[in-house]
Amino acid sequence: MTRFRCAIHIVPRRGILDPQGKAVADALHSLGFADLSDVRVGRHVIVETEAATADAARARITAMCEKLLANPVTEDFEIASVEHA
Amino acid sequence: MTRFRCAIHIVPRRGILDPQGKAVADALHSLGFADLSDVRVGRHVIVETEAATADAARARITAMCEKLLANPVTEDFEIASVEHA
Amino acid sequence: MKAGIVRFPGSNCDEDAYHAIADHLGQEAVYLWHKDHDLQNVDLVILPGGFSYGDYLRAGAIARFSPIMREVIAFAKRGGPVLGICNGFQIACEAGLLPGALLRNASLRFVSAPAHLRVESIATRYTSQYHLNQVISIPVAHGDGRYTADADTLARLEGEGQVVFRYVNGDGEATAAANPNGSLRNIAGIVSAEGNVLGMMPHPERALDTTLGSTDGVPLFASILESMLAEVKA
Amino acid sequence: MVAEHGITEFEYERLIAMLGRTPTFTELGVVSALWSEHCSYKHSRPMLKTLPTKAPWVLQGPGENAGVISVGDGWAVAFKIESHNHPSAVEPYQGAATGVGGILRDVFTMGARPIALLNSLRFGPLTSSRVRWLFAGVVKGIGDYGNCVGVPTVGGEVVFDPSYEGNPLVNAMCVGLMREDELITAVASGVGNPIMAVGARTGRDGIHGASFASEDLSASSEAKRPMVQVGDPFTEKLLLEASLELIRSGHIVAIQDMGAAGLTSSSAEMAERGDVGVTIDVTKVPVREQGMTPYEILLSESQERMLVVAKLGHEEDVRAILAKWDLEAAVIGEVIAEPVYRVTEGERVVAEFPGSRLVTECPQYVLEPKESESLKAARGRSAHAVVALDDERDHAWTLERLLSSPTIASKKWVWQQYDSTVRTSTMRGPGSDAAVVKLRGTDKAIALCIDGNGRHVALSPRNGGRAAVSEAARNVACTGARPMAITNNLNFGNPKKPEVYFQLSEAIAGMGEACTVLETPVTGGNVSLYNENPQGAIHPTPTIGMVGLIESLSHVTPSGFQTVGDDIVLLGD
Ligand SMILES: Nc1ncnc2c1ncn2[C@@H]1O[C@H](COP(=O)(O)OP(=O)(O)O)[C@@H](O)[C@H]1O
Repeated sequence: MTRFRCAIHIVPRRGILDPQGKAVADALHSLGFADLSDVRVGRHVIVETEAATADAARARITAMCEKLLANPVTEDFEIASVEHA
Repeated sequence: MTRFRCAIHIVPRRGILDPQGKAVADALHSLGFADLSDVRVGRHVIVETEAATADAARARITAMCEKLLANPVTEDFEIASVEHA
Repeated sequence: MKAGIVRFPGSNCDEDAYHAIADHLGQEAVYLWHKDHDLQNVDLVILPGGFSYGDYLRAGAIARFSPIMREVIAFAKRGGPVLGICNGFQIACEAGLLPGALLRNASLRFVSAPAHLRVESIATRYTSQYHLNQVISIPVAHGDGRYTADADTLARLEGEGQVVFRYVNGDGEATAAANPNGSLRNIAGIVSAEGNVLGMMPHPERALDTTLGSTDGVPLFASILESMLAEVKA
Repeated sequence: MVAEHGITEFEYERLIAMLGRTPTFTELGVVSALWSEHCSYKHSRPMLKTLPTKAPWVLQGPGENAGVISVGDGWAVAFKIESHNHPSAVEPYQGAATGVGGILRDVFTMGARPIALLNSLRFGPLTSSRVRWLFAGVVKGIGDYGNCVGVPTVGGEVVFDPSYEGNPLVNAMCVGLMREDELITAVASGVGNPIMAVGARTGRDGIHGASFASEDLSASSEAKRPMVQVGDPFTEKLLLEASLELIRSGHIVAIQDMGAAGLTSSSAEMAERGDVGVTIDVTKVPVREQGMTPYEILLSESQERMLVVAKLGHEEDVRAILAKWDLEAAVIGEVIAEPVYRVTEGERVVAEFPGSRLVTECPQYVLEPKESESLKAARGRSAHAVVALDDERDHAWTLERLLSSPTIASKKWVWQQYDSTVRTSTMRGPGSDAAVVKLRGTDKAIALCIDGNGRHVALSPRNGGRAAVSEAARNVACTGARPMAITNNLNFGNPKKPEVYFQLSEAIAGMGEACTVLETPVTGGNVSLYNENPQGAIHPTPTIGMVGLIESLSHVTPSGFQTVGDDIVLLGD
């Protein structure tokens, strides 16, 4: 078994209002960062887990996301990286 | 000028209590994902911005993080990617 | 009638729900511990408000996996009445007992205030004692109350009369200003297709006593009792 | 290194005399925390001793985690106020949140269930973006914590004034309800009884927070930011339930919050109160991180932790109650007969002090007060000498100006973020002169308010001290309540400045006079000194938290006009 360090992105699905993203965009605007568009704020989750292979780790993380970490009604998830810990 | 799509990770600094990470780790444990350690929950921010070069975009994003996006007291940030939008 | 109030770690309106049943309605109330599997033969399950597991991942997401929830879900599937208030509504959505999801308030701020609601349906076991389109005042207190569902679900909810309460102004109009959290179509409460599960963000258990303000929650609890009595008779 | 610990040469010599040797590094840390102003009240204690503290209804006066008064029929009310000014200045959200967490623990460690929260806030003018950031963060921090735990925030006050720029004041008050016979105190006793750490694990949070709270805020405070601790209201809620269950179980003899200066302060104070010795092994303390030194474990200010003295042989029962609430409990030490405070790392002794002298021999300072000439002159100025603006002839203009000034304007933006109706007992919530909270199971209610007026105290400290108490009493009385007792938070500047010391001594004297006349004894409070920023000291701001008793719900009186045609009468001189 190997330890893997996995990073997951969970973001509000397109079309769903993202007030946090909007608040950040507005705040950045008022700080003088003018030319921004499309700020989105989601969650970044880091999990360390044991698995035989990187693929097995990925499968495990996918299961975690489907079961708990992401809400299928409003969020999309993506496994950003799976690395040896 | 080019449009860049940038992804930022903002995570609770090491040593700082992360109640969210702990709650998620405990929940995953009781769902039968036994061998986890060290779950951390942070934010994943996506910003699109204009800049002359990727390096310039990166500098801009760094400034945004330092000024607004990350809480310098409790969080670390990392620019995960800077890509042509 | 015997009502069971689930206590999750972080529930904090459990005592209020208990008093609503025991003191105001004069019925039997028991607490159901989240780690148990026994529903103690209750006739009604209340998922109370609060911050189960701190709402740290998403409101209701972790509580939904509590051992007792397996029994609650089975009870609901058998047609048993389940009332989810505030965090209980969020848990019911996460558990799939109700469609949709409750997201962070559009203002990004917690909102604690009396809210005007319009009763959109009196054909439910929870609202039979109200008048249709009656405007009532019930407190809201939540940070994640923005009801969201996809377009098909919304159309179905509206078409089937599953939207039970809507945020309105004092004149009964569902305006943006009267919407405390940015819920789609000003939705404050919905009922399941079978009519046995009600989820609502406002707190009817906080509107039962003249000395505390509104008593507009009384008909809701009275409706529940009435429907139970009718079932017993039938 | 001694100076870095905020210990003066005089204090260091005293320490050496007490030990009969030079202190170890760990000992220096312990002393620096215990002898900080925040823990030791070294500049204020002599003055606080002059306050009236007794009445037949006072069950617990100053000296415990919270004061307790009887409200009749076997019911009692515990209440206390606490400041988190300095932490909130650097990290407003967490600073304010952990302030609420701390005051909740002070109340439920007495055996009382928290039933209401209040807060008193001071900020600079809202025209500054930094002030807006502080204001929004503090309000959100207070709201998120109390809302999550499920204790209604029923009242408070917010004032904006340039004197608080850079040094906001964040005072939080908690009120709890219990049966009189459930009162428990933080007095260690019973040689051989195990000492247990209960609740959250210990991390490297907020080390030296207590000494930090005892320094002037300066640019270098910014560099101290990593010390700020993070609140976990969910764990607090579990700890609340577990602690109340523990107290009622009969398995423990004492319980105390690990607040400022953490394990050090809680264990030393419990031992001193019980006049016993204690020994603690830091390797037994459940930690969140590897490699923590004894120094760090002793001084960590990780939140949501309690120190418990269990009855010998009842350790497993204690553990079982904590486990029910998904929390940990670990035996970390023992009450001993030998009058020493001893800390070991395994077998190795890392700190050892002779008995309770660590607490009792903390130096106390009585300084020479002197009124500031400029404030004296300001007081002498005639109000008629202030020239009226042309616009002021139009009273509507003036009224509009007044009503739109942030200090006077509605604070709805603030209290809409606080759950004020949870627990279904709030008869009068935010927006009233005083809040009224029903005591479930009785026909009684209590009236609560928190009041202070820094500008008045600045101009006339003694009158201002009196006025703060009288204002609170009027607010409470207006609801139909009899004022019963107060808690207070003394927010002042650097006491080593004679003019600040003058303000402090005069304001305390005035407060005491009013409390004597109104028969509202002081049952506890908190002192926050060194509220300064580069521009100078804040306005001296004692805040008074008052509890009144309403004997029958039928006595509850609303404020606000009721019916058209009613007469309006002005009462008083
Ligand atoms: N301004 C005050 N008026 C009356 N009593 C006070 C005041 N400030 C502090 N005290 C009392 O002195 C005691 C100091 O105890 P301590 O545990 O060090 O306080 P804290 O919990 O605030 O750190 C407390 O009992 C507190 O009630």
